[in-house]
Amino acid sequence: MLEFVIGRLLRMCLTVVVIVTAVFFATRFSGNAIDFLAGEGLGAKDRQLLIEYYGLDGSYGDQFYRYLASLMDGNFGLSLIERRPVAAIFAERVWPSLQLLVGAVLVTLIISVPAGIAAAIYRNSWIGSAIMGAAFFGYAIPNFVLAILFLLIFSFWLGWLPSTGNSTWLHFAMPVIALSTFYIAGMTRFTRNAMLDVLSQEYLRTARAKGLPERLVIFKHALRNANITILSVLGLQIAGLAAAGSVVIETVFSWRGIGELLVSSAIRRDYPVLQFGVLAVALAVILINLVVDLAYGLADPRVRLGKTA
Amino acid sequence: MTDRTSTPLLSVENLSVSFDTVNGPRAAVQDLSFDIFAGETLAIVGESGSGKSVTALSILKLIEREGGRIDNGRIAFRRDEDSVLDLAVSSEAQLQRIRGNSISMIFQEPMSALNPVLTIGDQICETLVRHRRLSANEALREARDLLDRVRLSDPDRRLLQYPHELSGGMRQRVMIAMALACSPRLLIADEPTTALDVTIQAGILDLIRELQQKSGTAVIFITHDMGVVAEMADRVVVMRHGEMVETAETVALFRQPRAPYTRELLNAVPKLGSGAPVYAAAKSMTGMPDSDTHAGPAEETVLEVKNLVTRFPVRKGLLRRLVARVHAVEDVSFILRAGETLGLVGESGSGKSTIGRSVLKLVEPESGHILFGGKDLVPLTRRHMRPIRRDLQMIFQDPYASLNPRMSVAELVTEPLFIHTALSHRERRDRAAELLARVRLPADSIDRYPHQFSGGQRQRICIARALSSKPKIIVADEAVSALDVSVQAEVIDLMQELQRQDGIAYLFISHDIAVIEKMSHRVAVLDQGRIVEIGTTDAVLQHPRHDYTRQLLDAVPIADPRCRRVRTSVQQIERKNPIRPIGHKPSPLAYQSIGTDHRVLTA
Amino acid sequence: AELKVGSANMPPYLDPGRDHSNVGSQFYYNTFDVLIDKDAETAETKFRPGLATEWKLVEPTVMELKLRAGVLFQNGDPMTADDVIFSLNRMLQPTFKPYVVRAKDRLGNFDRAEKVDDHTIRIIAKRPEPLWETLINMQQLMIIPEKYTKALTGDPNVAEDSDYEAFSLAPIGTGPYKISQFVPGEKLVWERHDAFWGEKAPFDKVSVSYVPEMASRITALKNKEVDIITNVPPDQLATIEADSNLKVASDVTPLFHILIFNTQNEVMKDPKFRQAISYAVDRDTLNEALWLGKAVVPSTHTYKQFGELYMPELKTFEYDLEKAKQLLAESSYKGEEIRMDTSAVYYTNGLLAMQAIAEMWNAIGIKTRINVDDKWTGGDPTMMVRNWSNPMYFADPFGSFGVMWAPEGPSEGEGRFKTDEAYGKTWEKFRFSEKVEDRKAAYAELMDRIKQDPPMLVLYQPYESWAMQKDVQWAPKPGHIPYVLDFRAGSISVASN
Amino acid sequence: MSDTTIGSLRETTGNPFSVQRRIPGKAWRLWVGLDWPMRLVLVLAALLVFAALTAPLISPYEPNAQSLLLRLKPPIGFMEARAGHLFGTDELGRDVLTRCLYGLQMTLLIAVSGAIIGMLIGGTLGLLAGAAGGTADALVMALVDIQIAVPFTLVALLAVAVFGSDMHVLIVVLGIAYWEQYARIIRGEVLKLREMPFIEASRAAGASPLRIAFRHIVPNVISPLVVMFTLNFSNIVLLESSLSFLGLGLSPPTATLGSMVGIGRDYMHTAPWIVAAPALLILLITLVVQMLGDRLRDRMDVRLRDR
Ligand SMILES: Nc1ncnc2c1ncn2[C@@H]1O[C@H](COP(=O)(O)OP(=O)(O)OP(=O)(O)O)[C@@H](O)[C@H]1O
Ligand SMILES: Nc1ncnc2c1ncn2[C@@H]1O[C@H](COP(=O)(O)OP(=O)(O)OP(=O)(O)O)[C@@H](O)[C@H]1O
Ligand SMILES: [Mg+2]
Ligand SMILES: [Mg+2]
Repeated sequence: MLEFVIGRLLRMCLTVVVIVTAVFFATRFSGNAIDFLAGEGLGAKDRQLLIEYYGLDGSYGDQFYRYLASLMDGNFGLSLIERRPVAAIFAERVWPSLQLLVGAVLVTLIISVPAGIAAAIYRNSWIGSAIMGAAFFGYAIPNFVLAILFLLIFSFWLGWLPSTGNSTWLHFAMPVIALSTFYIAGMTRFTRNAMLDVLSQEYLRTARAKGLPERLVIFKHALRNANITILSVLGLQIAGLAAAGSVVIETVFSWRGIGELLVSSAIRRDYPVLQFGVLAVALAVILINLVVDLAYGLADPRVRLGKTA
Repeated sequence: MTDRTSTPLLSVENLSVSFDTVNGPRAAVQDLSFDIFAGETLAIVGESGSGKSVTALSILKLIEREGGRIDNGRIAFRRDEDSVLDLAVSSEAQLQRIRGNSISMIFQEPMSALNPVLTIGDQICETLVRHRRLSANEALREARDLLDRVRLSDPDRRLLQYPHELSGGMRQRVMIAMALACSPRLLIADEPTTALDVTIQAGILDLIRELQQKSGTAVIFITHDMGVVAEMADRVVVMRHGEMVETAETVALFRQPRAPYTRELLNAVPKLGSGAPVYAAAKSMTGMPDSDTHAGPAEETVLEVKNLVTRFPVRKGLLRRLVARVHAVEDVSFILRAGETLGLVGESGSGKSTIGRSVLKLVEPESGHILFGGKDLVPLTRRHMRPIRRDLQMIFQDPYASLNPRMSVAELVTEPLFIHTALSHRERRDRAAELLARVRLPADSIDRYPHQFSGGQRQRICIARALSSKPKIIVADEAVSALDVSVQAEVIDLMQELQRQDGIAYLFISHDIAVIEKMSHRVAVLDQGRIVEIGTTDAVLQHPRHDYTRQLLDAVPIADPRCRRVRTSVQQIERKNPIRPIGHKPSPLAYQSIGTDHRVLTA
Repeated sequence: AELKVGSANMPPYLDPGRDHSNVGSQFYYNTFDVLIDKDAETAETKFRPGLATEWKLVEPTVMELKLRAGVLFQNGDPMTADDVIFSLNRMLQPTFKPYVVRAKDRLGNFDRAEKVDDHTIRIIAKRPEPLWETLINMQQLMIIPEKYTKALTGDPNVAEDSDYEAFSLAPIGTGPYKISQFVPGEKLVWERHDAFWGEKAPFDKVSVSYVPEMASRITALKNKEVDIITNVPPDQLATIEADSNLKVASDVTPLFHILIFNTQNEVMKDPKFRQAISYAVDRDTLNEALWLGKAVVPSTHTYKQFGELYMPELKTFEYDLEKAKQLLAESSYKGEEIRMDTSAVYYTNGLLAMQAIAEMWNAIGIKTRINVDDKWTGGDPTMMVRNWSNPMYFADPFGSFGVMWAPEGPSEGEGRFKTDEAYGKTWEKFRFSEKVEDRKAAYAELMDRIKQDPPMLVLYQPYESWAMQKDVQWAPKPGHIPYVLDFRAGSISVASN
Repeated sequence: MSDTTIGSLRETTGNPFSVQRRIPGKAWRLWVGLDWPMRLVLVLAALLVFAALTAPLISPYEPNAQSLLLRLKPPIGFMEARAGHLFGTDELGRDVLTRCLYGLQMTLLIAVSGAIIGMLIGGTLGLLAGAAGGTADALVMALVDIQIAVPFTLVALLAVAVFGSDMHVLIVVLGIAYWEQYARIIRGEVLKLREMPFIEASRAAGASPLRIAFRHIVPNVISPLVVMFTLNFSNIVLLESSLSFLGLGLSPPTATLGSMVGIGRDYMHTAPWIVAAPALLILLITLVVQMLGDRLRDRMDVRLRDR
């Protein structure tokens, strides 16, 4: 087990190093930040002045070396645009993002797992068809269309829900649902398939032959097994959400989260913010994957992490 | 012990069960009637697909879950002296009270019948808590006792283990413990030993019998193995195509089968002790005697294996450290002559397949020599091996899995030709047609795909493929194990016929001693990677010298109720494993020769 | 009372000296004061005392200003002559590189500021300056506290670069509102500066939040989550006007949306070609279609606010399809693809206008490709055509055309515009002539040169709109530079009910 | 530009009718064997493909032709509608129906090529990882890790920044968006296949590693690939629209369904038809493709089951 965790951590370091390097050079090749920061109407001399001021001078190699050196000192740099520590910028954004993420994951689980189970059990009745039909639709709408539709219906026309900010729980309703619809749809379908697989297993016949009531058969014997498969996908979904999921939703609902920060810093070529962001997100994603893998090991006694790593 | 005068415990009357398929309803069981009395053992036999399992599931009314429907019939179960319940029309709630309580069931495949994510203890206790209303602690204590009763070692620890941590035999005993938890009045055992080794099977059968004697439970024993029937049953129901063809007392049935199908079934069963095949003069393809091979197989050695050792590493941890090794094949030597069949028997894990695969260099042996036509194959690289494969072919255990589902029969059968010869597409196709004719497959099978064939037909395709390059040696690894007895007999006949025609030498691997006896001229008995006894079939099986051989033979159920053996103690139920620590030096093997060609391991 | 604003933009930092963007300009006027203020109610230029109560030229190159007494910064420190000198000289003799860059194009003629006594200071120019008040009124010369700034980081007695950086995150001025919270790119909160020297601010608190999506902004307004929203595109005005609880305030902003041409690019080099594509743009139709006809399509680079120098009679930019075709035929254009760079959202209707113009050019046989990219390509030799804006930084042709198109100014500096000696001479006359007539004549000459060899095309002065709750009384003022959100006393009120 | 794209689309999809003519009996039998929802899906799919292929023939206007003074006119049947603009006009007075048809063509082209690229990259790497094992496997899995951990929008953004935002770049970007899903699935399949006895049987028959890879493994991973392909296809359509929302899609005036929705979103209050028409088309495409994919997967599962 310990060996497994250490192994994963090592792999994680490698991944992070590669990502940091790749992002560093990709950003440099994608254009000089000066042209995004202070571009308009700069003569060559002025341009050079600012390049030095922002520390964008020197070859890419030099810059990378400086970047690594300051990383070693635990210094992630100043935002080129805001001129304050990137860590501080991130600290402001983490909580709102986390709220959204956790909200979306919870809503996804709360809705999709029961829906998937129901769809599997009632696969031949209208209930199953209705659930799967809804899932198909949920999977087919671009989420910003959904988000703006929500906004128009519930805020603009009905005036029931606030449209911007995140101060009360009412603020969560629309962003969380708009964000999770796609995932709910995906997870419902996945849960159904996992459940169908399990439902045809022989140990369920054994459980029934023991005289267990259907409730126990489904929720104890079947669900525990389905959970294992569900868990493996859930990890990817959470990771996906954490990595990219919410920039669109954050923009529509003026939700100051990481997703929006990453995209806007990339658009404005705020390298230090971007680099830190990618680093942080990558770490988060890898950690989530690690946690899910550990959970997987706990949920499935056949997987002994330490032995198979 | 059986009281046939009183009312039956369970009486099935005119049961008909059908499945809805895309082509309309399909009857799986038709108009089936039988009775079973308290304390009695009733065997239901019949080939695969005859409706045995459907009947069993219908009794517990679990068949609807599988998509079936009870169309007709009564399943009268005597709950106590004066109340009889028709299970076919009972409510789900009533059934839930009966299932696992008064009627319980043991399923065929012990791994898939246990829930992989729940502990053994949990799965046993469930039944106790549900039907006997025990508290969690009481249930746990009771479960421990049950495990003890089925003679599972270290029951306290077992309670906390998961199914995958137990061997097949152990799991099957857990199933039995579970089934016995509430002292059922009727136990249905659906092929409870099919997946197990003979020695383990013998242990399990003993156990069931013993427990039944103690508690007077009635048992419905479902199997397709006539040997097991002979050993276990008081009465037999023979089924075919969902209908009962005959029912009788066991002894009477074996002595005087009335229905033709029963006779057929009994005849198809390979019987141990019926004698080994005799060498037949090899014939050429033209059917004319061939002077070269006339001298008989006893002279020309096609394969000589000397001191073969094959080991597999067991690795653990991040760095894949070598922690132990599986000594799958230890110092094995034998020779194989042209036109001869050498049978390899032994239990699961004894190294049979590994020998076969080592000989073909599908796994790399660690040391030893494999002399084929005088040439040592061991040092050859994969590339240098390839041309030689033309003469060394293999037939695999599972006929379906060993055929690529996406290739047509023509392509499959001629794959060795494609690889080893420069024949044109046309010529290969002609050869394929020829080969299919030889294994007696219809000519139109040539463009079909594996999933369109039955098990026996698929195995014929495999045989045709092995024959296509006219090999000198065919390694047949459990080539008939997956087949029904009647089909099995046909395939064995076919293989023998081909051997007579072409003078092929078989290395015939099986765990079924009766099949080995029927097929092999000589036999090697394997135990934990070592040959413990090797010699002519008659010598080894009629006059076994080694203890292990005896034990093995003793465990084989004999399809004759008159020879029912009485075992005093439950035999080995655990599987042995050949995993040894690194650096383990096996002691050198010494053999004692007994007569010509019969050697026995002494040390 | 609290006022809530939903803004389409939010700056990453707040420092009036360093900034000249249309985003930052919204916010400085509430927090900072200039020495010489201006009456914003009229388009006409009327200067009035700010932090200086009186000012006079003591020499053609020296202006002396008397400072207002008893002015307190929002952190409680009194404003002294030293603060003023510090503020001015940080721009006039800049060490901090962003100031260096910013000062050059408009403050180049100022040499330094000097303290005379505790209430008097002098500003010294290099050459006689016709635009003294106008320049001193600029956002860049707003007054900030010296001690506070220097003490922000490092040595409290030295102005390090990091002090200026820190200042732009926690800015302090003398204006009626103190910035109590500023989260860059996200949120700005003002609280009333109770010790303000002038009339006190009408709100206890004003909070501005960033709502980038148009639909979200309008929804937030309609849902009463905010009182005012900025940047309402013309296409959305009907929605707001249809709602009886809301209203709109609009104005043409003193800013031109323009197209710039790279005169040095191989394909664009021929002046005839640039003339042709200029003549081919039907700006009135653009106005009609995209701005409900309410934008102002000028004939030349001039604003009403220029007063005497307002010269609508010049015909620098015209629509003439026939002429366009003829010039195109005469030009060296050989069917090359013309890349049209535009940022995605920065200018209202910017992308739409680009597409419409592309179609107009296609119609006379020019191949186009629109390239949406937020990167500034004005200095890129491969740039051909790009949209841009020329804001009126101060009310003089120098404050708009002048800043951008001076010899060695930003445009020439970027290498896409080239001036010769003659241009330079005319420029000198326009910039430094003391007589308005001379400046006018020189400007007309410059415009003619632009017409003959166009480095740009002025499209229109956009019609910008703000929407608000019915009870809010606010409107953009004509005397301000573009986009200023003026919430000072007298500029805004909320009908109490 | 549009001419060449139509050409290539035709080439890749081929004439859908020629297949039927060759084996009318077989196709007809297949058709009869289907239930009605499936038939509906197939008819819809055929209609969509047909509309996309014939966009230049059936659309009433040029896709980029503007009439600036007829902007934002509603669809026929509403007040102020203009004759000839069935679905109304957009923010530059272009015909929404025409742009929908061209957008459909472009979107399908992008999604098909993107999904193919993803399949080729992911499939090859997955095959490599599964078949070769060892270092190759470790490398591919490390790449997968990286792909998962880096927000995709950033990859798209940087790629567009470095290479420009033309169609080819977009297709490649969308193609690599999901390669890791293919790689994971294929690797898993190959690992499973590697243990299948028929592989060993073929080796025993003397087959070379190359023959085993191409004759035995590749054909057996095709069906999971196809299923994956259909699922990814709809994901790519959605992703393209998200990129358009962020301003990272194709540059205007080229219409894709995604960019029409992404740009049109500002008009959801005032001119909802600009968004509604392409959004419904997106919905339709994704629904149809998903249903096809699901059905394919069910087919495959059945075959696996009766094994
Ligand atoms: N779920 C099902 N759906 C459709 N047909 C089924 C199903 N289960 C069983 N059958 C059919 O019912 C018939 C009887 O099957 P059953 O499982 O009882 O055979 P069996 O005698 O137990 O065979 P085996 O020895 O292989 O276990 C077979 O023809 C089988 O194909
Ligand atoms: N590839 C392998 N890696 C590690 N261990 C192996 C491998 N193949 C076989 N073994 C081990 O070698 C031993 C002998 O296996 P082998 O397959 O030869 O047995 P067998 O007699 O053919 O058994 P069965 O009847 O179950 O087929 C077993 O303990 C098995 O677990
Ligand atoms: Mg059965
Ligand atoms: Mg074996």
